[in-house]
Amino acid sequence: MSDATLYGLCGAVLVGLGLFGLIVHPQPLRKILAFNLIGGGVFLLFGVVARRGAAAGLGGDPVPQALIITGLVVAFAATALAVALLLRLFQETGRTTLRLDG
Amino acid sequence: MAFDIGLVTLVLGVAAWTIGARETFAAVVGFVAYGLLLALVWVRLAAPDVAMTEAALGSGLTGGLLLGASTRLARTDGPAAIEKPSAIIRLAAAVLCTLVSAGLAALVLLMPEPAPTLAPQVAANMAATGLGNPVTAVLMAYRAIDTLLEVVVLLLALAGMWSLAPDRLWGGFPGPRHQDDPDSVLSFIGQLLVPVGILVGIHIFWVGSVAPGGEFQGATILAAMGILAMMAGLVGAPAVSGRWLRLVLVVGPAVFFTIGLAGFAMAGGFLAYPEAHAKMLILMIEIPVTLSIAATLALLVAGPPERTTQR
Amino acid sequence: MPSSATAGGFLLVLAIVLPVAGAMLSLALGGRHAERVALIVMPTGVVVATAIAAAIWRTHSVLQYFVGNWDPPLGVAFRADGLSAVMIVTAALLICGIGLFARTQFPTPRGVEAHASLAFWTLLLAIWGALNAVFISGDLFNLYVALELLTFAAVPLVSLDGRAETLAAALRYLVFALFGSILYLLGAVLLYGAYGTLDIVLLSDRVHAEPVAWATISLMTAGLLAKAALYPFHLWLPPAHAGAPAPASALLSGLVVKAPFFLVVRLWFDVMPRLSDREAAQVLGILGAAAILFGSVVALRQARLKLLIAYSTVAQIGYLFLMFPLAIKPEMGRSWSTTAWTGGMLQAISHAFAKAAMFMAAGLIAEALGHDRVAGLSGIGRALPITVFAFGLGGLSLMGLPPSGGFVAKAMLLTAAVAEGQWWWAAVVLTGGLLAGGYVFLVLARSLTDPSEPVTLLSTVSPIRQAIVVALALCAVLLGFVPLRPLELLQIGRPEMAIGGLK
Amino acid sequence: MSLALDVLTILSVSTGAFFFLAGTVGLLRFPDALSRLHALTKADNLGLGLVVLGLLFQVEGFLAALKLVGVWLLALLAGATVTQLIARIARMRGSTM
Repeated sequence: MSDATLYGLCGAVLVGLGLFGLIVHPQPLRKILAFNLIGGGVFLLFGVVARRGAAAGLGGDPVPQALIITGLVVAFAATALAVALLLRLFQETGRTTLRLDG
Repeated sequence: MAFDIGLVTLVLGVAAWTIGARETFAAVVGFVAYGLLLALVWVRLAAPDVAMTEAALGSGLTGGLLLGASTRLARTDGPAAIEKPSAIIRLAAAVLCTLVSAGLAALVLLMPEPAPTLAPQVAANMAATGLGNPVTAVLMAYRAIDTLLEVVVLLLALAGMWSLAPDRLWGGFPGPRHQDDPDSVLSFIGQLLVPVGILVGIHIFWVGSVAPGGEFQGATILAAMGILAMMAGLVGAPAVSGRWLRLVLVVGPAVFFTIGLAGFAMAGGFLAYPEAHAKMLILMIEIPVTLSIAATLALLVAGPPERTTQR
Repeated sequence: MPSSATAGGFLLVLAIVLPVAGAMLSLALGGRHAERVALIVMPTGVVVATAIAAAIWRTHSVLQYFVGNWDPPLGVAFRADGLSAVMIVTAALLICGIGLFARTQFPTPRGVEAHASLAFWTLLLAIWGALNAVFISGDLFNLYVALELLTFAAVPLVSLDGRAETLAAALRYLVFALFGSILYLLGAVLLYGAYGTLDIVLLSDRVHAEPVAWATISLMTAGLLAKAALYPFHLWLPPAHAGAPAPASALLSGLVVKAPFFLVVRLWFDVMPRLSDREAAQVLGILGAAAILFGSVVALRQARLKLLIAYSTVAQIGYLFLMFPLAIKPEMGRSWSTTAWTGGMLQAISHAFAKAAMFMAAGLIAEALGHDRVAGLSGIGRALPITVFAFGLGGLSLMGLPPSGGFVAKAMLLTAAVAEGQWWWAAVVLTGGLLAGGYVFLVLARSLTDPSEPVTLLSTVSPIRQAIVVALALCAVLLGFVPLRPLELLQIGRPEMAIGGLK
Repeated sequence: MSLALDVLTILSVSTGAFFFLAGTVGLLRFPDALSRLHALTKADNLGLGLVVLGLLFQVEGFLAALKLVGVWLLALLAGATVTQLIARIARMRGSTM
């Protein structure tokens, strides 16, 4: 098994772990955290794709690497917006629940 | 290989801790460590540009943002625990997620050999961009439209965040007040570190055309310095309705659009650069874009306006 | 599809650059200028949209543009087929209508900057740019960025008034949308890993029926369904769409949820036509049917008008997904496939107009009465006859009664279902129509009853705003009269669909 | 010559790693916040210093060496500041954390 494959398997597990957190944690902040964890796993899988594509004297395929950077920035923007919404909700209600009845 | 196995074990362990930790604050600390370990993974995967972005943005700024939120929300940990789903749901979720991981793992093992790659095409066209860093060439030339839209995405996230402020606070200053005790250690380190950090940020940006680095990594460091300066009370957060602030935020995308449209006249296409001037044009875009991204990132961490007076 | 950029391709660049640059300019100038920028961009955008449709209609081929002159797979291609053109024109018309309607609701007082106004005008233009990008981008990662742009512009619209329940609705919407994005991205990553490109046309040549392709289409479809609020991912939609200010509701319900649906269509019919098989399509159809029945029944039981309309959106989204089991690989040949496909797309367009009109009519009623309780609507039909008339016209399309775009759309789905021997979908279409009739008549009947005490309106309702609502509702009706030529436009660049359907 | 440098590097980095280990053990075993911080910062600063020293034998060029030393100095500065901040909070709360 190559190094890249090892990290690919790591990415696969990370996605599952994050998904579990997203489903079972009721607190929105933990959901945001889990979302970032999944993001890490997905980007890692993309990184493995890049590494496997090493050619032409480059250590990895630069296209996925560039897309990962774009993805990281977008994920940060998403996190920032979600956190701001959550904090505003907390300011208004003193609670952070997302349940429809609550 | 032994190192890689150890690293993977650590990453997975920290990730499991992040999900399993009882307190949100502890989970966030775990997440920061997770990001730093991932940065190491990126180095192992021969992606230094990504490693820098992950360390600065994925772990650093995101971590700071979440740490701030978790301390503000610390009181909600207790009530939320009551809402925890039942054991059956948790078991079902565990089964589902195991299946997802297993499926993805199978796909990883099934990936085609030899792997498809665009690396030769990227390398073959590098001369036309005048750049030495292939990742920057993808971001600024081949797929510049992604980068342009992404800068807009960041700004819109900021506009959306600001729109959360109640009307009475509009035009006010983001984030809570920070004390400005001139003798405090934070103020000291701010004065010492901010100039150094700004230099490092500019350096990382500047080498991006030939070596690992670039506008996103540089801008993140600049943003971190801005946040540090605000936390240390060296500078106040700017009012969200300030004309200069708006100008700084928009100058990056504005120049990007302008040079992109000028491409119609110069090189016969949107976001096309004439070969002789490609490097200079890309730099002309990158400088204001770095400035705009840095300001946007810092303000995204600072949050929506929360007070109408600076002090 | 052509292998190089086509004349007129620059129009596609303009379709994205114009609104996005407008949004940036609004944010930079702020204050009163935000609205002015929007008012300049709106007519210009309509001209660009019309020019794109005309260019495609004239040449009978796909418009294509390679950004930066870099060919795919290295670069990103913009492509507009007939379907893109129809969606772009729909978006342009609706955005203008919504923008004009919103002028009195989001005014900018002289001197001070009102945050809701600045946000609304900036986000309106950003949503427009993002929608156009979704409709024409030919690269799956570029589409991801466009989808995120759309999400970040749409979510804050929900909570513009800052009330606690809208903040919660916006946060729930964001969590669902982000979950959807990450699944979509995961699919894109796996596709690149397997085939080395993210370009839609190149992928359609390279994708084979193999595990990775099955996994990606499932992941991406699931992610997009979460964003499109198809049952059972609909939980976020009603509070978000009902809680937003009326023009924002119109925008969200009419256009924003259509973008992920559009991408599902792209994915199933253009990226992986060889893969989409009948059994998988049945699943989408079943979810659609569940959405129709569930959404309609719950809508009947709503006490508030805006929530009723929002649940009706849940139901109407269901119709969009009925086209999948009917249009994919029909045993009876390609003509029924085309009928079902056209019916599905026509449903998307006519629902956009009808629902936007209904949400804005509900907004006018709520402004005039100070509430939107269905039980308290007595006499509003006499006080605001034009508004209630517009609401009824929109309802016509939802029920699928002639004359309306909704009627033609549902009739096409019905015909295809019967002709292909899949009569159960026909039963769902008919039941859904009856239920829609139920909730629309519930509102109309209540507004036409004589009130126990005379209705006092809190404010006068501007005739211009009423006219805009009627105009949009009329668009939905008119779609039922002029189907032939525009429907031909829908088919441009689409021979592979029919062929793919036969393989 | 290069063998001698390699030996120096191995010695230095190994000692550095030992200090990291000692610091981590201290973090886990010491009873209260202040002594934990004490163990952590002392050992880690020294550990990082030794690792940097070890790597200095391997670098080519003055600039790279300068960068390495810069890393150490910045880490020292950040470590000292954070320690100070945590210690202050610990004192204010009067808790053992």
